[in-house]
Amino acid sequence: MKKLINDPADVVTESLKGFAAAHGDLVRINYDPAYIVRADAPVKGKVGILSGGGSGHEPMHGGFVGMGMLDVACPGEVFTSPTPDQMLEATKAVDGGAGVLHIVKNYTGDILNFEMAADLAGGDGIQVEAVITNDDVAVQDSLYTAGRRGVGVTVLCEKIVGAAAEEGKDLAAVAEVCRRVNAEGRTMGMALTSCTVPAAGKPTFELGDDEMEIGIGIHGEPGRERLPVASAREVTERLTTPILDDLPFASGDRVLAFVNGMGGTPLIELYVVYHELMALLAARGITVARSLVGSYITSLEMAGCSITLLRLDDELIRLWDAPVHTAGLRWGA
Amino acid sequence: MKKLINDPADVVTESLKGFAAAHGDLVRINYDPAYIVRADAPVKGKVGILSGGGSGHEPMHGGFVGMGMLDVACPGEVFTSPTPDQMLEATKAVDGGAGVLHIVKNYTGDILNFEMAADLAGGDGIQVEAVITNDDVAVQDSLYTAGRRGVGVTVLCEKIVGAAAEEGKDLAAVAEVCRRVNAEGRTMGMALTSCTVPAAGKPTFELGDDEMEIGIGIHGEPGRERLPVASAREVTERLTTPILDDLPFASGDRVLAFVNGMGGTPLIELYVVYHELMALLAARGITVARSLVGSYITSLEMAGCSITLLRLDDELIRLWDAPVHTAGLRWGA
Amino acid sequence: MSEATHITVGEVSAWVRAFAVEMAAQKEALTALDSAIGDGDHGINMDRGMRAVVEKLDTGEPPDVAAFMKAVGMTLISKVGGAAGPLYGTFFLQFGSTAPADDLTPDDWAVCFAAGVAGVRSRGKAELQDKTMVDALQPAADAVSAALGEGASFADALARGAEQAEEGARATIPLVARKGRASYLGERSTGHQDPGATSSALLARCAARTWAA
Amino acid sequence: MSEATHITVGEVSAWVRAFAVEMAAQKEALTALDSAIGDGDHGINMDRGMRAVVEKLDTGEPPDVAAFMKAVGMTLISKVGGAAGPLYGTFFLQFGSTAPADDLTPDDWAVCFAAGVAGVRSRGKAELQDKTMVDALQPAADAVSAALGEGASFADALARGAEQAEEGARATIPLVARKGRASYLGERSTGHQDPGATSSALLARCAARTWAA
Ligand SMILES: Nc1ncnc2c1ncn2[C@@H]1O[C@H](COP(=O)(O)OP(=O)(O)O)[C@@H](O)[C@H]1O
Ligand SMILES: Nc1ncnc2c1ncn2[C@@H]1O[C@H](COP(=O)(O)OP(=O)(O)O)[C@@H](O)[C@H]1O
Ligand SMILES: [Mg+2]
Ligand SMILES: [Mg+2]
Ligand SMILES: [Mg+2]
Ligand SMILES: [Mg+2]
Repeated sequence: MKKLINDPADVVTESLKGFAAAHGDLVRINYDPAYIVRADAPVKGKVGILSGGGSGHEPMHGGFVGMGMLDVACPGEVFTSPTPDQMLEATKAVDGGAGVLHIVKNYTGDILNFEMAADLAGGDGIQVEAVITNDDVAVQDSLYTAGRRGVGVTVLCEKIVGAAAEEGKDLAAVAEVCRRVNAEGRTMGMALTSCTVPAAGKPTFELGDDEMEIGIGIHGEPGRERLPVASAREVTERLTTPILDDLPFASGDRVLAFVNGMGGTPLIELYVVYHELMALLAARGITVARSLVGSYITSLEMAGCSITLLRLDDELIRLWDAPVHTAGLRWGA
Repeated sequence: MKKLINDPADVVTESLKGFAAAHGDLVRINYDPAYIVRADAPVKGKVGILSGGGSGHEPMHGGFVGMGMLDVACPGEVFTSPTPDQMLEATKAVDGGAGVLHIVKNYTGDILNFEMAADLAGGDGIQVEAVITNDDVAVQDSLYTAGRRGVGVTVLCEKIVGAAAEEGKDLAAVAEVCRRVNAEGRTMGMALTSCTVPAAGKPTFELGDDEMEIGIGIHGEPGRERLPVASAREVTERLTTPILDDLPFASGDRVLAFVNGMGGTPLIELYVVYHELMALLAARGITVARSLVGSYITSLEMAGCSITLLRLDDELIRLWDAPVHTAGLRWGA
Repeated sequence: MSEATHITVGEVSAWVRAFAVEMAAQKEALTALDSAIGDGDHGINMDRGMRAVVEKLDTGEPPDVAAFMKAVGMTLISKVGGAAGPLYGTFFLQFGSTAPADDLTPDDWAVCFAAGVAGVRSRGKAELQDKTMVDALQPAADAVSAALGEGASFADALARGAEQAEEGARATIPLVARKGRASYLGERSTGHQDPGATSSALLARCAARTWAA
Repeated sequence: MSEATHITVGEVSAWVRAFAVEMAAQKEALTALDSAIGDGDHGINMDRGMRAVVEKLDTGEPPDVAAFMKAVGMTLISKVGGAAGPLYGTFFLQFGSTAPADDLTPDDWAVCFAAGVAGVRSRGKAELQDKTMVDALQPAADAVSAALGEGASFADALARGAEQAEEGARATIPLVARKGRASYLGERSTGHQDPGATSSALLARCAARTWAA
């Protein structure tokens, strides 16, 4: 295992400390239980926005804490959901009296821990609503699975919902926006290489020099199919077609196109994929109204990418464009 | 070679097209000769800022084109300096009547091509000044070498000089600021893995599973020494000590601390390195006034990092904090 | 009716500590099972959690079974994360909140254990045959109550419970997972024993050992 | 004095085209040399550049040597990049701007070639023994003028020039590089022949072949 770390057991805490040192103007960090909270929290009268999950997906979620996005993020161990006590303390830290929205990626562990946290918070008289993101079209959604995983759309939810909260929308309205973003967005990802959980010390899955994995999650879960490596054109096509067919996206739709790097893939390649995506969308008569290209929801050092499409309306565009000031996303401020 | 590309011969152009599609609000791209120019160029009466070099270092340089930073960037083939005709056309495109500054990384190829471009531009009656960055302490600077390579400080120069130009400083003053930033900054880098030039198809150098290369450049040039992989603590110490001793940085200095990823290293690791760097600087009584953590000057998909320290004064801090709006760096706008 | 043995908090503590020892011993084995159909951390998670439980208990054991089991549950919930944390946490919490103030009779124990299982099921919404820990816990609960109902000794009842739990865990091998991470694999989840069911069978086995005649 | 042969633009074109063929043939070999002490692209750069030159010439050749060599130089400068682009480009530009309006005499050719070498040296600031193309080009220029001065035929003079260039290229092997990327290696640059000196020796050899008696 080649990583710039010390003891694998300390990587999450040491990385948090580095983050705190670099972004002390934006956030405060509590270490036990661990959460990264907006420096000016709680914001009186504003709905608090909380998200969290396993670590290893940086900049998500801690890098999205700040004005116009998250009020607080709960980091778990690498690829392990955080715990209810963390979420409870974090919820208390950002309750400005208007209640707190929990944005939860759909994994059994995350769901169960967030449910318990919501129960506990309710017990403490804090109004909590939870919205689950489940945008991964690689997983068939049926009664016989834990359902689709929450992936790329989570980043877009956090930005858009954060803006809705800044506008002063109430908890119900903010949760409604979050559900809409999740409902209008779809994602699919692929890997050129596996990733190595520091505590495990070896790659989560083995992939040959000439193989790629299509339909992966963000924890090195095995994907939908393993194929010989292919051109950016073919890869983009394989990721985009299931997305387009699933919603389905139609000619005339306006979308936000998000090409995300998995952690080990450089920008030069992500823009090649974005170029291919533009061609596919143009051919379908879909208008790209907004875009995001970069590594925002990652899987440690995995090489690969995911593509997310979100159907936009005027309100979502306005909320996307609203000012945001976080370590990972910043504009208008 | 595992990359999200099509024909290796097309990677630079296709990536540029993707970049143009994603950032059409910020830049225009000319393909023959290739340059990425601010959408509103030339800015009347403002000194134009031009930089360029081989591709494969994204977001540098194209990702730094926009208000408050570069007016234009010239991308060469991967790891090959651009050509004088490119630079000449780019220089003409951004001359707002106040002359154009060329920021040149110190590599023979870059120097020679920029020199010819300056001659040509002079011939066309455009006032051009060139400033060379050479901040890499891994290379001994002597009459018997081509001198130190230009690396991390180049990013900081482009930001700070861009702000100086926006302030309305004239060409001589802007060039002076650029020389000062280069004089006050030092960098050293390391690699955990090599990188693969698409046209070559195989890694530029071989590195064992238990080896790392200290003192690398940004083109996969071999470094100063090859060592067994070590902890983030030891790596940070090996990179920082030569930097501190070289300027030298002294107790009481205020610095900008820049931890840069080489392309394949995720943020979670860069923040661990940043945490170690903070401890080293605190021990020396050096104050970190500003920081930058992320992958800004890369070497394709290489895993590794570089550390840059820049000694700051009030003017440099003011210029660093000034608004910037580019694809790669954005604040205050 | 089974004879009225008195089950003390000390015995319950011995059971929980035995489970902690077992989780440390089976850490690699459980993680290997989870690598096949999950994300390869079940043994790591359970060991991390039970270590924390023992540390907590070593700072002073709660006086009664109710408080004791609630402390165990809360510790697991706050230290484990993932799916197993809340599920095992809920099991112990429910066991504790169902326990009477003073010592337990075997019937009390069976009722508490069944309450714990019910808690896991309502928390995780898993049915039998979904290839989860429920496939080990439910048979154990049913077997213990049935045995006590037939007048078996507490020791014998727990022995039967452990056998049924192990049988249930083995029976998860051919199943297609319908809950948890393993469900992402669909058909590919068959042919592997469920890690959570395996750890749950060990919990039942530890009880049988603790109260063996 | 050498006899007054007339060197036509057609012959100069044959020389340049022969060099293009040679660069294509030696692409891998030159790149291998550059991999050892540089960044492994010299053969790729030279081949890319000379291909562009031939494409340009095929669209119509300039009428005189001066215009012809300037076109070659400008094409290399705009297509190659790196260190070799401006250096070889300067060589051809200087050769062209030194050439007389009409055909060349051998002495003219020697003067033009020397001017090209001088251009490379002032552009790259390299001294002899710095382990660069200058170590092949300068000996070639000197040998040709000397030979012509001694009354040798143009063909013989070029043959001597080629020999000296090859000798100079081989002599770069033990040298420590003081210019270009190779200089970053310091002592580790010894034991390898300089790629640029190698391509320059091929340029001289192509001239000798073109005007062989
Ligand atoms: N909905 C559920 N109900 C009951 N048990 C479940 C459920 N989901 C998962 N499990 C159990 O949890 C085990 C996995 O635990 P663990 O690996 O520690 O958590 P994670 O899956 O979050 O990594 C599975 O083997 C299964 O027995
Ligand atoms: N300053 C210089 N003067 C003369 N020749 C030089 C100089 N620097 C480099 N060279 C020549 O250029 C060659 C390398 O060319 P090339 O590999 O195409 O460019 P780059 O080094 O930019 O990749 C070297 O082998 C050397 O002969
Ligand atoms: Mg897990
Ligand atoms: Mg080169
Ligand atoms: Mg697991
Ligand atoms: Mg080279």
